[in-house]
Amino acid sequence: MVKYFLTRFLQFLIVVFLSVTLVFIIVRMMPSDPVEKTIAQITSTGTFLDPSDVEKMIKSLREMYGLEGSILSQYFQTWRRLITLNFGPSLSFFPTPVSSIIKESVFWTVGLLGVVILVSWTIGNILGVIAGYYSKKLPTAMKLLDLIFMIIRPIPYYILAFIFLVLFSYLIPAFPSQGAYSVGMMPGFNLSFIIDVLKHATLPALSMILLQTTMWFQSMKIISTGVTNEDFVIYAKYGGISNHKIIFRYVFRNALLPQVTSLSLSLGRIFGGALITEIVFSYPGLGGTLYSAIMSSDYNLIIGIVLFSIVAVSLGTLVLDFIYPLFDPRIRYS
Amino acid sequence: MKMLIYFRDLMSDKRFSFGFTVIIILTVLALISVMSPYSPVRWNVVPEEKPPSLKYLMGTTSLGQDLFWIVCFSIKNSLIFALTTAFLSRVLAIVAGMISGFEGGIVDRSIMILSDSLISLPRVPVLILVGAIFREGLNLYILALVMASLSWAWDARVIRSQILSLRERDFTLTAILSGSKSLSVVFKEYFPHILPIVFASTLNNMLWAIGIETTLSILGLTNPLIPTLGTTLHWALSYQALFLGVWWWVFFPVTVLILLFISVYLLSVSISEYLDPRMRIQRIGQAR
Amino acid sequence: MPLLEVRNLTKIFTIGNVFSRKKVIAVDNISFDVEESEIFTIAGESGCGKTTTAKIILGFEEATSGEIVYKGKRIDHIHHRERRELLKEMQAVFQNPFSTFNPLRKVDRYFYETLYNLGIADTKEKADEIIKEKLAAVGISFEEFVEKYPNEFSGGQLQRISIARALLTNPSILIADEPVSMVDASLRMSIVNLFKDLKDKYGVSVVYITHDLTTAYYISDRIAIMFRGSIVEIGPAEKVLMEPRHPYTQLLKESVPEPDPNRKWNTRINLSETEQSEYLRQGCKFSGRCPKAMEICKRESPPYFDVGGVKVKCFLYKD
Amino acid sequence: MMSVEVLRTENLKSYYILDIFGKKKVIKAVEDVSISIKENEIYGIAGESGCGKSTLLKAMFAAVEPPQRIIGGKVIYRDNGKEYDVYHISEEERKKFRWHFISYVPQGSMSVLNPVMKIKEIFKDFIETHTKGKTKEEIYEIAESHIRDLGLPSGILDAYPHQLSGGMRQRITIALATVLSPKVVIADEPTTALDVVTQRGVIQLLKDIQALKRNTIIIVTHDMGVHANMADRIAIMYAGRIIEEASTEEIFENPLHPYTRYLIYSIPKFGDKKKRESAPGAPPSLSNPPSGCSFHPRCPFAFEKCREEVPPLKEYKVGHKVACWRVEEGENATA
Repeated sequence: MVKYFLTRFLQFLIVVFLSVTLVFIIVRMMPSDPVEKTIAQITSTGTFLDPSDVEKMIKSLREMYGLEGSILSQYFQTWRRLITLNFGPSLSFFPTPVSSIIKESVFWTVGLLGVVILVSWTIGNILGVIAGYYSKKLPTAMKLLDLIFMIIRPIPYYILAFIFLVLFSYLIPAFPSQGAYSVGMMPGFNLSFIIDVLKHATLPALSMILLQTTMWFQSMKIISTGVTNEDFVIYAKYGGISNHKIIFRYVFRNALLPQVTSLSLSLGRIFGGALITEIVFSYPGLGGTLYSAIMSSDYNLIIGIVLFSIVAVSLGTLVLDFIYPLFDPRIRYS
Repeated sequence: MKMLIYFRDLMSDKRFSFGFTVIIILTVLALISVMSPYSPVRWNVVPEEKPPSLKYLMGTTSLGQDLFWIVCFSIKNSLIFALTTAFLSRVLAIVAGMISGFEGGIVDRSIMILSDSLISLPRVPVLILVGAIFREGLNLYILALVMASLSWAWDARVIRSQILSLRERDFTLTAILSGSKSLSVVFKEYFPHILPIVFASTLNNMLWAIGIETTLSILGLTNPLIPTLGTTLHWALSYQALFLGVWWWVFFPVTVLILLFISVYLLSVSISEYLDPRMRIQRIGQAR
Repeated sequence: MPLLEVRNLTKIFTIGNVFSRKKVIAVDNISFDVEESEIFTIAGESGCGKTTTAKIILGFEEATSGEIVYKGKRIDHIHHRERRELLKEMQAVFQNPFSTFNPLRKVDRYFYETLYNLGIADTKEKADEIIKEKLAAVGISFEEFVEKYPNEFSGGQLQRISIARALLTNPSILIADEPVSMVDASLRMSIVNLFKDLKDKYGVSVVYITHDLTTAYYISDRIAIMFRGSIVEIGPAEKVLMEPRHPYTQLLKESVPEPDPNRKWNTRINLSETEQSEYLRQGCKFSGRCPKAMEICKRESPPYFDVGGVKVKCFLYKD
Repeated sequence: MMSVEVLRTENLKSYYILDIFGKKKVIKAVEDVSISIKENEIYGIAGESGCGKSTLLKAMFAAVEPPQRIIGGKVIYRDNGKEYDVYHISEEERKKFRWHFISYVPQGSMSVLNPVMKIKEIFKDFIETHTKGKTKEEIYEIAESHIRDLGLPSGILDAYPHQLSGGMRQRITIALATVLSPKVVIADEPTTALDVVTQRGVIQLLKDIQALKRNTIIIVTHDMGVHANMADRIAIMYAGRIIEEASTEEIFENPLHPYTRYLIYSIPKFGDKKKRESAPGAPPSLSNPPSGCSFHPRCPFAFEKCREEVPPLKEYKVGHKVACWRVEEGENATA
């Protein structure tokens, strides 16, 4: 057990180390000087700047980007910023620090993603285990579901979200097209605000839930078809044990193990999907914020969000891995 | 002759025959792009914003381009891009997986640590970062290389575990007893078992590649002058095509994308089922 | 000079990862010789180390310590090229004929590869000639053999084919790991007899690895009984199996169900529930279950005692 | 004989009908099998892999799932003096016979116990299905007393399957199959893949159960040594048919069918090194069995009639049935 936790924790540290290094390298490869780019951007908006002010600004910007000093000290600088969660000020919302922008948006992303994962994983797995158990003679309704899921499954997040947006916001204006709540609404714990938030979250959540449900459904179907052919399931059938008991106590509980592993491995992908979906619906989570940062070339914010995402996803994976032994007695008792 | 039998078997699977037909149609569209009367990067070659008609099959854009030909170019570029990415990442996956599985020891452990990290790495933010950093400088080949180097890990793992289990099978020993060298064992003995995984994962990798490319392009993070299904949508959206009623500018690329995704996916599902070694062994026995 | 000598062979497997390592002694300091034109049996239950021993002899596993000597020359730690040369002298047959050959490749490919790779034949005609000869020796015709996948044969046929492949190089010694345990009952003896013929007609030595004491008795000249990594008794098969000295050998022999309804078992046995603890046990590994265990057995590992030409690893024979 | 019949089959036929990419393949695994099994006996079925013996067991246990099908014939259970034609009652009724009347011990395999459940939970599921209105504690009590009766350590109920050795798992499976004292226990190769010492322990357990519960055990194995040690009567199966049936002593002392003779005489014994011969050739494929007597291509005594007609299973001596034209001819000659 202890061995298992230690291994996973080590893995977590390695992932964070490697990916932060990767991000550092990518940022270093920026073809144009980000400082000059920023200055150019500011001057292009027509703001007049005194040449000496520009000089000062360049110096402070270089410090902020960690471009001062040797490569090695720049690299350590990146780590220091990550550990202290101090990514410097945002350029587009100057002088708000990047960390407080992230803090605000992460709430929306975590909320949306949490609901989506919980709902889609549950529905997908339950439908999947039934389809897998009866795969030899699938009921017609299941066959239809299987077909529909097979068609939806390969569609990328952006396209599906976009189709939802066009269908349910423009053609049939049933849901708002952007934001997390209506402009002018005062955030607070009251019914009208909550309804408003739910209304705004419906389309992004639905499009993600639909895609992920198909994903969990398909893999659960394949896994539980396999488990259904295992000796212990066949033997339980021989014992006359009722189908629903076999499905949930025998097939489901065993097929769940790879699905938990799979969830922890797919967390990165699911998170990526959420970013993209948020961009489509201009949802003010990390994705939406990232998009506006891209649009305004706010590199500080971009790097901050990317680094934060990597650590957050790795942490999520770590937590899931830590929960895993609850499902598998073979690890619990080794 | 053998290929023909395989093909006939596969065509009896409805999923395969649908996917195959659509892919053939899309490939034909991609091929006829060479016959296009207009260069894809020139604007204002046809009247603007004409709805679909016999003359302009998919209508024209606000940029004065014939959407049909743009879509043909886009399919070509998207397919080439997807194939390049898939090919590069397959090469990485096969090499890494085979070395890892066959060598073992420290080499294996390092490769596995690297691939485990890549698997749990959220790729979308990293790719968005790459896009944001390089912007227009990001041509399709560089993007393919970046994406390939981010997407080999999972399949390398699968290939490695296959090799590990194949290594334990007695036929590996028989091959060695027959005087075969390591490399020939890998290629003659293991490759036929690994092929189905490689095949199915190539198609899945293509799907992922097109999906990401489209997303990055729509966000304006790639070179918008290269016509792909993503950049076409990027232009349409930045010209507010839907608000202005130029619906076809959005409708056709999206439809083609969806068809492409579904057909490639169906091909991958049906082929990997068909190539599954257990099924193949059954068929071999049944041939006599 | 014996054909093959195994001297003080030990194999320790380390399982686990960086955080916790467990050592399992799979083979524990065993020594034996195989003479020319002899059938030597290594018998024991699963997990006794017999297959590991075979793999080490064949060079598929590396020994932790000890030596393997073939015709007076050490063959552990030899170079790839020498190992390939050695294949002409030493070949092997495995337990499951269906996993001996790759199910996705035609069986005859292995035959041509053996002949070409090891430089025994250089033309197709020459190769075909050798293959026909070897197939005839195991009773398979060339026509029913060529261009077929493994699952187009029955298990018995395929095991014969596996033996024919091993014979292509005219080896002096054949390592046969449980060669009949997966073969149908009605065909088993025909394969066992094949090994006997190889020895009698061609002077091939066979290391016959098995859990089946009756076939071991039937074909072997000498036998070693293994238990949890050690050889507990070694000597002429007739003596070891007709008058087993070691309590484990006695239990093993008694447990073989005899095909004779008048000789049903009338004693009861106790099973060991903890295989792991037997591997790690100090002293004699069988002492936990042995009906004749003494105080010393639990403390010290017994040495070999010579009892009428049989070496027994048991304190009962101390005097 | 005073013994009462508990289960019989009448001309039972069961095939596998496979469809591989549009090509149909029929495997005739059980052909025309009529056997009658008595109360309180151990009935052995011997035959090599692919002779249809496992298929026959599944048909007798009434657990037939596609691609296996019952093509013809009957399986009759006799419970409390009443006969039930199991393929003419509903699935629900069939299930009621399980574990009370008939139960099944699968091959000595490692995987019949659900890996994520404790042994006692597995027992609970099986017991609960066939008993009504018992509390959890009562059910655990049934399981525990049964385990104790069989001389197995009761602490094992709190273990997970992966914590047990292979031999222990197989004995737990046997305990699980017999927990409700079924009248008939069907055991399919219960000792295959076990080591000889463990095998002996498992056979000992099966015999103990039979002595304790006085029920019927139908055991299938290819190992004639196991049959000699356990069975009261033995049926020899070849290519889907029963070709010989007699008491164990009779089969071993006076085998009549050439195949049975090969089977018995080819087994080497300690203290006897005389040459043993296997039957020539190889077992036939069940999808394309030979005409006439299916053993004729391998039989050194085969003559014209053997190639043309299937010999009937006939009783030539009290309690000794054989399906062989040579025996029939010999009988005619002496008559």
